[in-house]
Amino acid sequence: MSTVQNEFFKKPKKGAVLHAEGGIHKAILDFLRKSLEKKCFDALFIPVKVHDTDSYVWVLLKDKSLLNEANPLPPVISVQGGRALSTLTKHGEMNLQIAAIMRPCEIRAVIELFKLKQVSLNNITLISIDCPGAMPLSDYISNPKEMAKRFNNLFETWEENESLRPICIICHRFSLSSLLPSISRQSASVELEGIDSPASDIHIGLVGGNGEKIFLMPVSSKGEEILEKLEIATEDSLEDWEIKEKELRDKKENKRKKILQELKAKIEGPKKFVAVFDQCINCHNCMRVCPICYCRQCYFDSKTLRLSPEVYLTRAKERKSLRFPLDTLLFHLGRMSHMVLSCVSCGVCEDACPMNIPIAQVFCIVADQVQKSFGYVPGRDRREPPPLRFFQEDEFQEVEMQYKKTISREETQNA
Amino acid sequence: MSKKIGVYICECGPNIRDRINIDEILENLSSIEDIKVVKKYPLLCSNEGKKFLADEIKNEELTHLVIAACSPKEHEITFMNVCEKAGLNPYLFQLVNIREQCAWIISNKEEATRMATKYIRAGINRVLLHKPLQKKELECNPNVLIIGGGIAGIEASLSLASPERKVYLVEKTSVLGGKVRKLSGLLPHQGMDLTFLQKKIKEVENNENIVVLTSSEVENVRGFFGNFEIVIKSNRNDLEQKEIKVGAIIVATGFSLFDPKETPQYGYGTIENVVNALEFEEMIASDKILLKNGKPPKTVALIHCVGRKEKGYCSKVCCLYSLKFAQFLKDKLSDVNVFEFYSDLCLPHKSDQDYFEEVKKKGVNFIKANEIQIKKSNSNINIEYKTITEKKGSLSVDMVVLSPAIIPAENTEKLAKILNIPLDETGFFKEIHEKLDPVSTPIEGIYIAGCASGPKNILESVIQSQAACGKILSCLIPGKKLEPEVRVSEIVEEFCTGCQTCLSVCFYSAISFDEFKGVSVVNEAICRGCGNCVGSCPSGAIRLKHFTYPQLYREVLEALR
Amino acid sequence: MNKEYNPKIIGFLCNWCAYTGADLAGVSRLNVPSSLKAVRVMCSGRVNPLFVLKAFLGGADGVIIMGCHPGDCHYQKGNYYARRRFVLLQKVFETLGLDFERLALSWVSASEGPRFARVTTEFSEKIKKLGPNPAKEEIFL
Amino acid sequence: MPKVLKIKKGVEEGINDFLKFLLESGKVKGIFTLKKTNENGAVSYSLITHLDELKKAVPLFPLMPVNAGKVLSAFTLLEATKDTVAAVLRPCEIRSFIELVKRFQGSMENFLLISLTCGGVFPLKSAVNGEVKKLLPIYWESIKKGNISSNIRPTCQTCEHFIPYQADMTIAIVEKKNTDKECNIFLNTDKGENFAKEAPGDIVFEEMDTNEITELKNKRKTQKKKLYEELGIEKLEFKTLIKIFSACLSCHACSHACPICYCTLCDFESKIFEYKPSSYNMELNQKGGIRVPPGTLFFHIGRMVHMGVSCVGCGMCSDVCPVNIPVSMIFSMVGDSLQKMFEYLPGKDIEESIPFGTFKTEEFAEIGE
Repeated sequence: MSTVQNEFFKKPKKGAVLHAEGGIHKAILDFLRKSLEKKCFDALFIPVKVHDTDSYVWVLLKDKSLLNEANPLPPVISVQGGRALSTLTKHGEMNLQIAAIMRPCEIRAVIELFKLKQVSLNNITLISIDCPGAMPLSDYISNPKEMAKRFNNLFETWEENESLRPICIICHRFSLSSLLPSISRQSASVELEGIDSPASDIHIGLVGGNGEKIFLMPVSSKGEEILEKLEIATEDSLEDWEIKEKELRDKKENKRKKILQELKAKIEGPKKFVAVFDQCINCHNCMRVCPICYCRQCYFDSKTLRLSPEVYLTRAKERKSLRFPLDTLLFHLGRMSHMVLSCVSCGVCEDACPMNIPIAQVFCIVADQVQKSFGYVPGRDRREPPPLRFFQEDEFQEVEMQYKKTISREETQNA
Repeated sequence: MSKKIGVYICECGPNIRDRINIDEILENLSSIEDIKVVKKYPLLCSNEGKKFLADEIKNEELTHLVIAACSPKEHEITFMNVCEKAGLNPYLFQLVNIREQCAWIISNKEEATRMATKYIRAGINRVLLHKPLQKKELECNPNVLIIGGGIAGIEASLSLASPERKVYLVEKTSVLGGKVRKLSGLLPHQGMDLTFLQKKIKEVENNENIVVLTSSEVENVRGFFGNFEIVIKSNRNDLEQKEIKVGAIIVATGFSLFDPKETPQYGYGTIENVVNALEFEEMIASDKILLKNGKPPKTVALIHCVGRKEKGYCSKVCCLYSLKFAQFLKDKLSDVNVFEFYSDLCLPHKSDQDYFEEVKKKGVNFIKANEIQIKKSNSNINIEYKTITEKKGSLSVDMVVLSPAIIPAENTEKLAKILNIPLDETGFFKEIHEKLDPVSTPIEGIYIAGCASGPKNILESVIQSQAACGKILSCLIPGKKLEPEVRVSEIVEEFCTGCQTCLSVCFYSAISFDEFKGVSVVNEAICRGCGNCVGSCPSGAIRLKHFTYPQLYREVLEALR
Repeated sequence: MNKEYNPKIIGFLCNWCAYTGADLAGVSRLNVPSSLKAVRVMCSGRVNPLFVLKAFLGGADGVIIMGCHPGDCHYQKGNYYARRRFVLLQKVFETLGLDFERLALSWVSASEGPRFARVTTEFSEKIKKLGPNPAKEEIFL
Repeated sequence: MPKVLKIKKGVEEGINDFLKFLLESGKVKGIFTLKKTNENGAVSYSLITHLDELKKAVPLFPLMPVNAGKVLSAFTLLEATKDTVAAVLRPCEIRSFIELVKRFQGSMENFLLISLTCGGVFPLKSAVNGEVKKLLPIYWESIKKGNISSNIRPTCQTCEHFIPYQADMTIAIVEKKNTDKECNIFLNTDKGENFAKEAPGDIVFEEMDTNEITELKNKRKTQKKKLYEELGIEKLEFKTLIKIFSACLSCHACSHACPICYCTLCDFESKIFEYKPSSYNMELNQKGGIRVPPGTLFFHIGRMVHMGVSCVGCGMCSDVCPVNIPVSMIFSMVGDSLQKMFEYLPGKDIEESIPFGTFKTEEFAEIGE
């Protein structure tokens, strides 16, 4: 089956370049405030700092004064935006127009959940931002001020920085390109009429702005309407951003190849793989924070897996000893098989792991392979169905066992 | 199908009309979606009102009904019946109380109107979450088990037995008649004749609808009102067991006598010629009032209240039968001296006072005394006592008759466990209410009669067994089906973790544990719908129909608006 | 505290005693604070502590559970459990420094209309003194 | 005077000998105990059935990868084990197992419960970077001195229930100075005695050194006060609560690591507590903003209400919290006051019924009057 095409369509050629004297955060917030005042939206969905703490939480806000503590791009991903938006909308939309501003990986999670009917986007406008990455949650918690400082420096240089989360260092989907449908959508089952189905409606480019300007660009027709309503002319050239974005992406993709190779070597083969997870305590945090793991009750937590003491003892006797809690590896591999096609490599699982298992990186390696072979990029396209929802008759024949001939030979012999 | 709610506000004559601005409410409500009609009506509980409602339900094709009127205590049932007749499930209806708890308590009209609106909104939002509940009908078994073949049990058997109602009369001794059979006779002023008991026992034995099981005891009881399954064990041999099915149970296990040996100061069992009341009754019955040495007694002391202090209650009947004894002695034996040692006289019935005077006239001495000590003194018995005026006295007699307290029959505790009904602090069976509901127990279909619930005389015992029968005859009608409560608890199996907390908090043992599935199970026929199990379940695995979490929480939310 | 402030109080009333008592208060035209919003439950034992907690965090200024006097429970013993669960929640509140005075439990029999009026009025006054529940404004709950 | 099995070896070696004896003699079919999983000091509970594997056993290793009470419950959830199994648990782990058994989530039948006078354990994190290996010597030093070892989990530093309640055997550690010379195993029950028969070492009669214990108890009491102040939880209030739980991700890791939270599906994760659009609307209109996911405080307080009376303060919740909320300290604080009120010590006595399943008519009489 053909591999993913890297061309994208409908990438906006023009947009609005806003100057950010007070820093990019202020610029973005001003834009959002304006959109509230102009009644483009009734409410915003955005991370807000909890008063006199350093913690960021998702807040759905109407009251503009709350924007003062808001941060469209906080140093950490606390709750994954996809998970947050699904808790907000999974039981149907409110009678409100809501704008949600998120990192690309969060937007892509939203789209995956949308396909899985865990998010309703009817009244939601998705705004994506160029993402310089995020700081490891535990580092931030133990030293918020310092980590915040390091994070904010990133906006000028966009040089990758060792204090970033490993998964962010190798992230090549930090910008709009990962949020646009590819021309050859690998779906036989959906008709392509009016293929205006990018992941986000409006994108905010930061790369190439050196922290002095932001690039505001409509992506979907909905986005266009909103910018019009806001009387924001989208006539400026986006070249600076485009060039820098491409440059950065290529750089990151190379880096990614290199690092993943090394990583692969570290985990390949059953022994090594087991070693990676041998510290797992089965707390299932990774699954609980994962935006794609939306099940109320995870199969691997259900009591259906319980066996009688005798069985355990015999199992123990066979291998001289039996580790408890049981089936840690089964859990990780099982979870992988459930969600890896939709894994957006947001890294929250790694952040949440009390044993610092590089789980996001491991999943990233696998996701890369699997998603490639299906030509699927999770969350780039609202209409692209999850690969396991459809099939093509002529695909993957290479995996079929070639037994016909051998049998026929035997048959001839018998004859 | 889309929801069509009808909201009707009752003016309740002037009661609501004058104190709440109904039109304003109608105004506010009309905007709410799902609402088909909002109307007011002068008096909904009137016949015209009920007809009006029925027509509305039909004509407007209402799927849900909200009535804002008086307290559900007043007319919930009334309106539920209207719904049923009009073909709307009565549980898709909510009665909002804007009279007692709104109009009548808030003097300021605006305030009251605001409040009423809130309540009605809550009602509307709640009714949207209601589920139609189906009435259940249970076949019921009209037969009755009566435990105890004393006078109470016999009386009950006779009043209940009929061609369509079998009665099982279980008696642990080998004969019917209980304690009464041991008596020499009734109280003289009530007509001595005891043959009525023999007559009744005959009747019982001849009644083909009464199955008498003597020398038997109840071993196990399963089930609930209308459908009890009983295991009866013969106490002649353990292997002999019998399974019967009944719809109701009467506990008429009677009483035992306090053992005077527990109060050694009376010398019972250690001193010759100190006897207890029942022994003396037998003497009278056999007409042999004699001392151990075969001579008739010259001086007899009758001692009341033996064990009253220990037990803490008055046994009610002793005073009168002691008077009876005194009269007997006086009548049968010439020149006998009789002394009654009492601490308080209990003469409850109207004719008792005269009887007391009459006995007194016969020259019986009454001594109000306490701290009685009975000692052996050579050939005689010496009684030392203290009068209420703290005067020490002593008296030498040759016979002493003790009136021991009436105490619960043995095995009362065991039976209480088997039946799952409570005992009171004195150890007798506990009535739901001593005065207002004296023969019912917390378990529907199980009733108490006679001394099982405390000391009573024959009259009271008979009255009680007739009362118990009344209860049964009125609700356990042959051929009629039972309608158990439908607003009961149900287990959501996938959430149940099997910790069995609910079992421990249910007083009706309506919940059992399914070992195979590993989850709790509610027996809807027994459950009364109190919801205590729901309050106790940490897993949120129990749902109380019609009072579910979402329904109640909806009300709370509306209140916080 | 300005006079205007009329607290929001949730009352969980058991069907057999408290609710009837409340009705009686109405029948005898007693003054009951309009701050109280009654929610009828079959038995005080039905009131799961989470109800009360949810109401409190939902911004209720006060929550009061009312049931039959001990020993008079229509369902025998439900109110004893209600009491246990109540003290449990109250203790949690106390330990966490939340004003547990916003929670109350009171026994009112079917015949105690005046008592119902008195208890609710007193509670309402107490809540007024405490002022609005901080949870009302808090968005970071 | 209690019987003691005295083995003339360092306590760690001694206990391994004893376990070896149990397995060899066939007195038990398997042994639940901590086992090294890798070289940087990660350990995990294992059911060991073979002597080779027993060599890797580290029963006294000061880490709690998971609360073993939960493990034993999982092991015996369907039915009791028919073969006898020995389990080496810390006091709080036994207590949680007992609490679970009370709730029919497991069975104690055919278990030989071996416990120790507990010196506390290190935070799980310290196993990640192999830090724990450096800490070990310090740990045993301070235990010998009868001090609270620095760097152990705050919960452990403040734990006063370090003497096991229902163990058949108790390995004396905190109150014995000469742990590196001898291993003393107190035989608390007849069962314990039977299993100790023919064991290496000799049976003697000895009292546990109570002064040492009370001393340590007091030290931990004072430490508790200190830590409460440091964490600012000794005097909580609404605002501080918001602050403490501000970082919460509502990942509910705490409840899933908690041995007492045994529900198949947590009430707070069930559909019933999920906000519907109407609820969001209402709260948004009232406050102008609403945190998503909502109900953080509701979850935590609600959980306290559910399991507070049975909280054994094992500290797992804090260990697994990705944002370092002192969950365990707060919960055990609440737990303490609840347990005092109900005069209930979780896991002390299997016969004692859970406060929710019972009541006394005369209790709390002042309330409601």
